[in-house]
Amino acid sequence: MNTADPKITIAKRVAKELKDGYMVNLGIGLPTMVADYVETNVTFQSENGLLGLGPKPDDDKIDRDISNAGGQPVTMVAGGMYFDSAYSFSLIRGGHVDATVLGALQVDERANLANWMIPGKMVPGMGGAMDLVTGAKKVIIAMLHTSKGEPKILKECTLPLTAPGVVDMIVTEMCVFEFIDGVLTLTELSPGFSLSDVKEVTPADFTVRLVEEI
Amino acid sequence: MNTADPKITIAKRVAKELKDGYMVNLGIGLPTMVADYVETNVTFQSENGLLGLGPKPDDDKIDRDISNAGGQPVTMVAGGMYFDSAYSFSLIRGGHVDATVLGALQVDERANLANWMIPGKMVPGMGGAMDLVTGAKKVIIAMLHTSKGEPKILKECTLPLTAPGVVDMIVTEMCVFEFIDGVLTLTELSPGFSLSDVKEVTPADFTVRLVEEI
Amino acid sequence: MGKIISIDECIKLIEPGSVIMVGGFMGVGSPHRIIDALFEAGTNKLTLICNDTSMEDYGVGKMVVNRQFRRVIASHIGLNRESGRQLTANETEFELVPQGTLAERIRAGGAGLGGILTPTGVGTVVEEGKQIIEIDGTKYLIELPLRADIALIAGTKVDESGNVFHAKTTRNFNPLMAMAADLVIVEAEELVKTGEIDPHLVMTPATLVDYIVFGGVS
Amino acid sequence: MGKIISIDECIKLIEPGSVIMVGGFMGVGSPHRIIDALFEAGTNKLTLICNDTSMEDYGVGKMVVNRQFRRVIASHIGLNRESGRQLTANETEFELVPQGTLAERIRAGGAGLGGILTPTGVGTVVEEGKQIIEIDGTKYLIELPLRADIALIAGTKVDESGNVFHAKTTRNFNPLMAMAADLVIVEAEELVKTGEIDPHLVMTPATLVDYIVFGGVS
Repeated sequence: MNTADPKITIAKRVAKELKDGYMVNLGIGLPTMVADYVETNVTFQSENGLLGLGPKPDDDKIDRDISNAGGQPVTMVAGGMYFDSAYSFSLIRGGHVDATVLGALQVDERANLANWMIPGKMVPGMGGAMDLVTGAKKVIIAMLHTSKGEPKILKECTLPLTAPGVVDMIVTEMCVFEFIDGVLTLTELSPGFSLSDVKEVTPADFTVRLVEEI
Repeated sequence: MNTADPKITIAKRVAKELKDGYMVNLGIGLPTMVADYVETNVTFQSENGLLGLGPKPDDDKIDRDISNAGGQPVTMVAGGMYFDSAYSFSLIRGGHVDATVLGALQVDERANLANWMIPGKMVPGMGGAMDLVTGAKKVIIAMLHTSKGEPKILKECTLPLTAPGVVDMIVTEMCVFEFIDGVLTLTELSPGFSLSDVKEVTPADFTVRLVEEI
Repeated sequence: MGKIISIDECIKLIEPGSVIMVGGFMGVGSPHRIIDALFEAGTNKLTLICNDTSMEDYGVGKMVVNRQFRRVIASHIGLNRESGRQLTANETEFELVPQGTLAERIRAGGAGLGGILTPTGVGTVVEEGKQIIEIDGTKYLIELPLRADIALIAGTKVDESGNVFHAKTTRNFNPLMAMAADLVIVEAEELVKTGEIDPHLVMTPATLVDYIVFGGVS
Repeated sequence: MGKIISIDECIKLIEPGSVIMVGGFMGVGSPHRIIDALFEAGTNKLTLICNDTSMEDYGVGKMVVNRQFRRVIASHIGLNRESGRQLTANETEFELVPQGTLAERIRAGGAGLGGILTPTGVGTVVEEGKQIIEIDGTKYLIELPLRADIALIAGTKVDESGNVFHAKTTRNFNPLMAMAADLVIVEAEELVKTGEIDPHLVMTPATLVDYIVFGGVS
């Protein structure tokens, strides 16, 4: 059994997908943690209006005019850019974002994604998620493998979709899935997890093609 | 007979249509002369990318980075703005330009305008004209009444249209026409010209409702 | 010049039942002084077009709690629980729009476009009731323009003519909304003389601005 | 950094038969050093997407005279008589596009839109072969996106990462084209260190720029 914080395991693994020169958009929550582990030269885009998102400012250096998509104060690195919302989504929808990292409520074996609402219970709105998964070159789902014991990687999503057939990769604390030629494929197992561990909490059908041991 | 330069007569009359606070786009050629006679507080837009077009610079103050839609050096007045071509035509197509002044090859009694090509002879392209006449709140045609003796205000345009039914006003050296409730109406005669002078060189049917003597 | 009005005059311009666009993203770049006065005035039956409904105690979020909106068009309402409650209880009409589509629809409203074709939302509930066009094997939704009676926007620096500079991430929807409303009111954080803003930094031109309210953005 | 290439390397990237977008408006804001080198190289069978064909002795106008274009998509060719001659003689294919529509089509190509609905061109030859959509009694043309293999743009100030400031009216189509091509090459009038351009004045971000050619704009 892996004793590391599962979220850190996920964030570290996702970070390895972000190559030099990438423009990347990180969703709120767990995906935001990915920034802490990136060792390549990546430019972070924030859909509310900037490229070159930097770390959180010290409390005495907060500038209310610069925030991230959650409305929280942030900073900008050298060589950044500010823009309006139409330009921001031109970057996103136009395929200029190399990778987006988002959480999910459900993903299914046809690469469908549901991450924006639970009818009658939680309707936060899709924000920028629908555009991000439609436009980004690579859609990486970063999430805990299950939610309160309930599986999230399903044969078919039961919640309203964010978009059909858009997911490229799923990174959980247990393993990594990739959609290879449209087929959900287990490509990595995290230390301490076996194939049967994964199968037990993964109703979706998947192929196994382990590419490496971490 | 009016002995003034007919183009100046036209430019002076058009200038009176440009009210305080208007955003105005002037076409090249005769329409450009209108700027010299405007006495109100008007902001000139140039579709290549600026608001606040000023007069031509002195020869020793030319800045190659600031030009008008003809590529000629210009200046900017205080309180101007630069923008890209998409923004420029958002202003134009979006109805934010209060008046545009353009020349014409032909105008007809249904307010159709032809001013961008003579098939087989002259095909300069429409440039921004089609967007301007579609979007501007008021389309003013400033032109000599005839071309080498040939009438230009016709029953029906014979040249390819710039747009159908868009003209609001025609100012020539002889008179002013307005489209009132869609009907071509003679509203002013220039000094030295009579109704029969106008009728002689105007094949279009028109109503007469003279509002003032200049 | 003649465009500067008081906050009271501003509030009187906004009639009950109006469709208003409000700039800002989670309250950043919102005209807070106008919003707070509108909250006090209680003007209701409004339709709100805004990126989000902020939080319950901040910006337009307060107006949601105050039940001033009959209808809300936004991309995100999740950080304001009262929005979710009113939606679920069917007390307020919510139209949830993907953020990029919201930006394009407002832009189209200001740019005289009849709409735009976007792949966003295809295969989801967003496509319901919309015309779908297939081009070269890809499906697109026709999304229609949005316009408002009044746009309430925020400016970091505004000159006396009405030219506006929106600093950093306060820009967001503000310049788009300034194009898409019949009446445009900008709240100025700083007021400067005409010509003092670098023309490259003017993001909303004076010709689009009808009135200026001069007051600090909280 | 790694993006700066020589003019020769730049010219080698542009193969005969490519579709190129070239920034500029009557040559103002065009990458003249690249254009002049491309003129010398004689690279042909190109498709040009540009606002205009400039004049016979300036910018892309020289390349028209040099017969390097198989096809030209532009809004205005009237100040280059050779363009008109080639059009009338059917020697070069010309697609004339209203300027605002050209800007929107390039923008759509870069923004992932399937097209836009515009009233411009309805009732004229521009509507030929296009789908017409009626919304609330108004007719609109569906105009489709434009993309290119290579965008050749001009920057007044470019930082070493590739962020670009386009001064005054040199901006025109440059930022739009930087979004709408597979490969983007910017010609820098002035090269500065990363971070030296005010982030509000960056109009084309480094992430969109593949290569920088550093040479004075004539």
